[in-house]
Amino acid sequence: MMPLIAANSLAEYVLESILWDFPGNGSVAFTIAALVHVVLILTFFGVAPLVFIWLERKVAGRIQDRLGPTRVGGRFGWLQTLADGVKLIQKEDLCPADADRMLFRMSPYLVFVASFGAFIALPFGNGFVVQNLEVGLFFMLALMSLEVLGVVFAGYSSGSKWALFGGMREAAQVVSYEIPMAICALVPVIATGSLNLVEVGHFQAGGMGNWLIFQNPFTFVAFFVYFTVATASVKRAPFDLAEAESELVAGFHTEYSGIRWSYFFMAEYASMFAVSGIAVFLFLGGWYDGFGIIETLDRFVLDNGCGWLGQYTVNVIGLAIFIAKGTSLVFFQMWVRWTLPRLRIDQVMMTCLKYLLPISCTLFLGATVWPLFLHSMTAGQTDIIRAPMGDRAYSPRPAAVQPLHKSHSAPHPAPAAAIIREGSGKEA
Amino acid sequence: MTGHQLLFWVFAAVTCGGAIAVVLTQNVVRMAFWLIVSLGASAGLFFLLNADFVGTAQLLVYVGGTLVLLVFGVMLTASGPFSKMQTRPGELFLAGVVAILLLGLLGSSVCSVEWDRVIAATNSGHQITNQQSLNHGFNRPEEGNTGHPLGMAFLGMRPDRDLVAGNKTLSTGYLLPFEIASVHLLVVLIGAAYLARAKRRVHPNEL
Amino acid sequence: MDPQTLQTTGLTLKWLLTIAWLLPLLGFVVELIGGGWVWGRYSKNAAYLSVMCIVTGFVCSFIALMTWGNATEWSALKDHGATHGTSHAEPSRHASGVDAHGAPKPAAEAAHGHDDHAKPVAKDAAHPAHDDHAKPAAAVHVAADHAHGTPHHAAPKVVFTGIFYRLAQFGSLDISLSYYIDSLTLVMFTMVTFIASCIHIFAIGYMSEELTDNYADHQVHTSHGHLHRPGRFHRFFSFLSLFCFSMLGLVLAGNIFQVFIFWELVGVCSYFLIGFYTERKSASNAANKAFIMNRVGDFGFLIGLMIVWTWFGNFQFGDLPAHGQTQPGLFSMVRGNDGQMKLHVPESGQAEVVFKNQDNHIQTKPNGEQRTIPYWLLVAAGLGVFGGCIGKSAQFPLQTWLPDAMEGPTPVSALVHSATMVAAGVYLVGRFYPMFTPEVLLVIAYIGAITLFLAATIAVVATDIKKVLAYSTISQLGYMMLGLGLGGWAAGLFHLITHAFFKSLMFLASGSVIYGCHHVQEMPQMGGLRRKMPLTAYTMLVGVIAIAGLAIPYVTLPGGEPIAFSGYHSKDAIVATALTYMNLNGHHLLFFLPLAGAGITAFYMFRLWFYTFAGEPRDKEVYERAHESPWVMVGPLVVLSFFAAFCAFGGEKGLLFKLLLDSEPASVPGGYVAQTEYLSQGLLNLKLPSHEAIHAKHDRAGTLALIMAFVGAGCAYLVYGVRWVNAAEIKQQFSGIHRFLVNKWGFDEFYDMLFVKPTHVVAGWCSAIDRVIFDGFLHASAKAAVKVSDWDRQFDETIVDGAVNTVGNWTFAIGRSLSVVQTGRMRNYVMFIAVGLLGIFALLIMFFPN
Amino acid sequence: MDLSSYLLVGAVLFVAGVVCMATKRNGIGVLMGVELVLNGANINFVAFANYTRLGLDGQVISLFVIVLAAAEAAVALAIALSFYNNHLTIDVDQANQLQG
Repeated sequence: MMPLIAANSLAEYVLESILWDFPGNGSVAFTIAALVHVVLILTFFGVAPLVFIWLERKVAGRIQDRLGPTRVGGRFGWLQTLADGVKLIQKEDLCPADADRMLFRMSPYLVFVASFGAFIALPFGNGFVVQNLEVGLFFMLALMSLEVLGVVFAGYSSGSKWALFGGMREAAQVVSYEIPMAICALVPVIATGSLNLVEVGHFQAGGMGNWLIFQNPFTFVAFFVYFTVATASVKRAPFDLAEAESELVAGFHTEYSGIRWSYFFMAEYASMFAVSGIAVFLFLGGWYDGFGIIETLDRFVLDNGCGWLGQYTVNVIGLAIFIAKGTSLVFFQMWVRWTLPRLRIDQVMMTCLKYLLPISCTLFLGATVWPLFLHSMTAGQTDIIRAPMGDRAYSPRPAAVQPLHKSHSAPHPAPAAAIIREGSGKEA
Repeated sequence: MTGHQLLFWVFAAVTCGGAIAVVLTQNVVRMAFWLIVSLGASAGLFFLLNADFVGTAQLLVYVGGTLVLLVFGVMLTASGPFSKMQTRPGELFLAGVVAILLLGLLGSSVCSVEWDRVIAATNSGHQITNQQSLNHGFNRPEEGNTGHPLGMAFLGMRPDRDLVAGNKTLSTGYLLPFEIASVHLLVVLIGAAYLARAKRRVHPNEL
Repeated sequence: MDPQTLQTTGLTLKWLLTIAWLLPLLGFVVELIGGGWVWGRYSKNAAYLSVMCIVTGFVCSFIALMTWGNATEWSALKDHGATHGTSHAEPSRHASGVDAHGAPKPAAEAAHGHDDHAKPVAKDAAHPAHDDHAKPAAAVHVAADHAHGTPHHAAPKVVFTGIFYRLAQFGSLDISLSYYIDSLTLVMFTMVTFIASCIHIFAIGYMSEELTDNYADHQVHTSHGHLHRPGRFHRFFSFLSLFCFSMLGLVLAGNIFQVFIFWELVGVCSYFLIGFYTERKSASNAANKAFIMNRVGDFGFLIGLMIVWTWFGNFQFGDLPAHGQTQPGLFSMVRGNDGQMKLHVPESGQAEVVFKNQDNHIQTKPNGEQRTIPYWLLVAAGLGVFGGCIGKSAQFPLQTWLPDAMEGPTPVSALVHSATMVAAGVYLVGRFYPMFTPEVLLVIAYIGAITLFLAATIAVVATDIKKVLAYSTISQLGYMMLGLGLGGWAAGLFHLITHAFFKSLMFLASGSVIYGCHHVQEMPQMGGLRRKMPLTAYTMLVGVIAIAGLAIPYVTLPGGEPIAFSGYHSKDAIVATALTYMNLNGHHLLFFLPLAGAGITAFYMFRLWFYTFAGEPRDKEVYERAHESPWVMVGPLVVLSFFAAFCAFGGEKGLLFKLLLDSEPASVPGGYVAQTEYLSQGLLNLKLPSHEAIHAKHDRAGTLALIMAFVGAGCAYLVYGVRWVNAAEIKQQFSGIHRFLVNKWGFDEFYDMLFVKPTHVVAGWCSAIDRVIFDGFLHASAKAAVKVSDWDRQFDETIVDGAVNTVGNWTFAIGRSLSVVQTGRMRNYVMFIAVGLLGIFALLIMFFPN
Repeated sequence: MDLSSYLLVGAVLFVAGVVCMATKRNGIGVLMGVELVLNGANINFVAFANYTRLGLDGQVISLFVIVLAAAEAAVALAIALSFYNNHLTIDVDQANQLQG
């Protein structure tokens, strides 16, 4: 039996190092691991928006040539967001008379759960993942797509025209932008052959040149397309039509107040980080620094038998690197928000359907053809199938243990049919 | 009670409760909400059944795509305030009786089958062993993480069948159905766009 | 002649004659295509091609004749010349009896020397010198020589026979394209191709009026005046070519079946050509008449063929190698190579003819019995085949088609009625001669005699120039048949050849006259034309003299030859045969009819010439417009007149007669002796004259015939030349006879009364039966059927329809009541499905509890 | 957990879907019933795939069901919109032109 909330990595650490002689079966260990993860993620989920909202204010202020928060919690206003949060919790939980009360109350939770759930599959570093799903990327995209339902319900149930308009805009926009987003996400997936974000991360070990953004021309373009689309799908400016305060007061959350309102914002900032995290893993090398430091440390830990603690330390460094990258992308989104004006809804839709969708499809096609092109251009020196999928289909190895370093140029040119035959031959 | 059992009961309760709520609710938007709850929980059941890819697909396609469309439809076809679409009590009663009978029939059918024997009968003898599948980098279906095997199956290869020792024949996988489904989706896309396209309605007073 | 030479000669002859035969066919095809599509309708190319084909055929035939002569070292001429020359050289000894000739053979002596009919002759004893030293080689069969067997007479009769292509073979029966070449074939080929060449050339001129797309036919009247139609020049020549092909095929044929095929082809070609002016009612009627009357004769032919097939199982004339041994032909089977039939009279029953093989041995069945044919069946077969000849050669009683056939263009008349079609009948009698029994020969002789007299008398009163020639032709054909029937085989065929020359000459001359007079054919409108068209007139005069058989009596050329044209010799031979026959057998008519015919012939022929060419013109208009024909027409006349005069030069010592004599069947020369077996069967007691006997009577017969001819010619001169007696007065005087003759002895009326009217009466009866009985029955049954179907309708409407309607109403009512379930509401259907599912399971649980 | 538990969940979803189809007069509601029925079938497929030795077939088929259900939903919604445009209501009981 495989529990839902248990990771290959952290649960293994718990099992193998701390609790390996713990009385009873593994379910207790898994439960402990799950609880740890829940706490960790909830904490992150709670803390990160605080930081991001503060950051947003500061960035907005700096860009608008002002200071932003300066008082609460010290000189830089560290605790401004926290103070806001306390204020929001204290506020009365209002519900309009015409609202559908049940849906009105449930919608923020739906948004929150969807956004929160996405982090189950997002690795924060080597081993720092709640559930190392083989379809991790797919899972994240799926859960984040649920967010829009909450928004739509919120808009509908508010009993307000502004809210309804906002909700409908949100629905149209997000449903449209999900498509190019998924396609763009598939471009690096073609290069790696895996939807498992941990594997994708491992794939990019060994320097900045191995980052997937530099894998081929299409992934390079795909990164920018992806980032644009991701910005739109988390309804960040200049695509924030759902809460266009100049037209719709506040869009879908016009009628919300207090803690329910803050859920929407926590979800929004979490989603910003989630899509940024996906971008980091798909294009920007995951937890690797790009200069070989992590790899060197890994090698060092392996060679000198530093045990799980050494490994853990290295992983924590990787986690820091990943969070730094993700935060940088979030910062970039903020930067864009305060730089560019908001588009009209027709422009938003046109951008998606007339430009981004064809571009992403072209990139997808190009990425599929690229290995063949490269194969023919280099006279067979490169492999058609050079992804982990082909690699794994060809060379028998334990699936559970991930290699620390993946050789980029593993010469395994055999096509799929030959793979099977040779595999079964070895079996015999 | 193991974790699996606990999770199963939670998910099963939410699934069934959501479904029943869909039936009992009269407001269409709430029906949609309960449907989301029910389907999402059934995605959880899929995860419990080690079908993580199916569960994810359920979430992405069904919940994230289809239901958004449904909600869209609900909002586009909102009826006027005076038109009540109440079902007659007699019909409701009849439906309830039929539902109970049908449930009893299905439940008794499920319970009267000795599933162990049935499962044993399905053992074809050509089962890939755990070590074999691991050697080839695939998990057995019952072990979850079926993304890769499913992908291979859609590309026309069945690792769980073809990699069995001594098996000389290659299965064809699901390439053809996959392609047919793809074309079907395209056709449906065009057809739906055609059906739902904006038509200028001619009012009698405009003539 | 060694076998090697024989074989080579045979092959050469075969291919030469085949080329001569097939060239006209090629010409026909090319002309048909070329005239229709390539050259266009109004090109003379068809004529040129046609002439080229036939002239080439003539050249081939002539070369073949020369080849044959060289290969046989002209033995035919030398030997016969030696034999018969003496008899001619000593005319004074004719009366002294045949014994003086000293025929060395006992059988011949017996036959010639004794008038005792009852004297038996042992046939097999007649072959002391039988020699078969020339064995057949490949397709060449050399029969043994005929029964003379003199020591110096060593050359055998040479016959080349073989098969081109075997269509089918059933046992001994060959259905094949084969050939049979002897001197008769060669002579016929040469004659036919030569005369046809002349006629073709003549026709170029005569038919030139057809070279227009607007030919005016003055004899066809339509509502818009004369008929105008496109010319049919190429069609005419292509039919001529096809005709020549058919005739040559008939002559070359090696079996009686093939003869029949070409016989019919000739018939159909004559149909086309006689009906050439198809818009003329008379022409198409004449074509139909010719065709139908020929079919009457062909019916007899078919019966003969069936008898031959049934009893002989063989159609081949000559012996052929088959299956490693020689398959005897019809002639060998009937007569062996000694020329005698072997009769066998069983204890009780009819006489039978025993089959022989080529070595004169008796054929036996596998069970040892002799193979035989009843004698009467052989007679019937002979009569049947001769029936065909009657039709084809226009003999009594089927002669009426020939004068009508003058509706065809004159070159056609010349070709059909001199050298080819009518000659075919005579040729076939000659070719099939060994199969004829004496009874058949007697019938042939009588038919010939009657025909010749009858036609001659009609010719006397005919005024149409071509009709006169037509009756003359019938009459002359009667002479030929008579000669053949009397046993003068060579004499009959001799007359065939000579007649072909002078009759074609006269026809062409008459054509020239018609052409010159712009299609005036009636002699009463002519007269004095010799001044306008002298060449035509004098060439015609040559022909007239030739056919009349005039000669200068008692004046001979240095070689002992009488000064005479061809007709004298040939007719002389026939009359001599007739005289001899009469002396042997009685049957006086067979001599006096041809004798009278000779006089009448001279009369009407000179009448024709005087009427046309002599005296003053009777119709000024015709005379003014008359003119001599162009050279392309007159040239053939000149050529033909030369041959008409001199082709029979030398008479029976001459080249032509000897050539023919070489092919004479073995049974003929020695005469034929009646046998006791015949008599015991009540058969006719007939003797055929031998050569020697005929020679003996020759001078007397010749003198009589010459006298008759002079009388006839003189009468004609008196009546029509100097007009000493007015012809009209004679006509008035003998108006009854005249009318009788003008009505052609009433044959057409007779046939009308005998066949047409009874047919009409019978048809009337049949029609009445049809109307009253059959129609009545049909009407009654139809009414009954209507009645029955009326009942059926009642049944249908009440019971069947009622049942169907009832069922339909029930169904409708049930459906109407059930349609309540069809609510049209989707939800209800879902509920129905669910309830139905539950119901099914309920039933399952109820009936299958486990 | 054993197989029959999952099958029972599927049965409940199925029955709920059928009843939904049979009672809802709103066209979209009927559509939701269809989705429930399909999902009940999907649970059965996946459960069989997991508990028997039939391999991936169940999962593959359930994937096809999901895909085709999406297509079906798209077409059905288009029909519903068209229906609404023509009848100005979404009440499926108004669509009884085929009443016998």
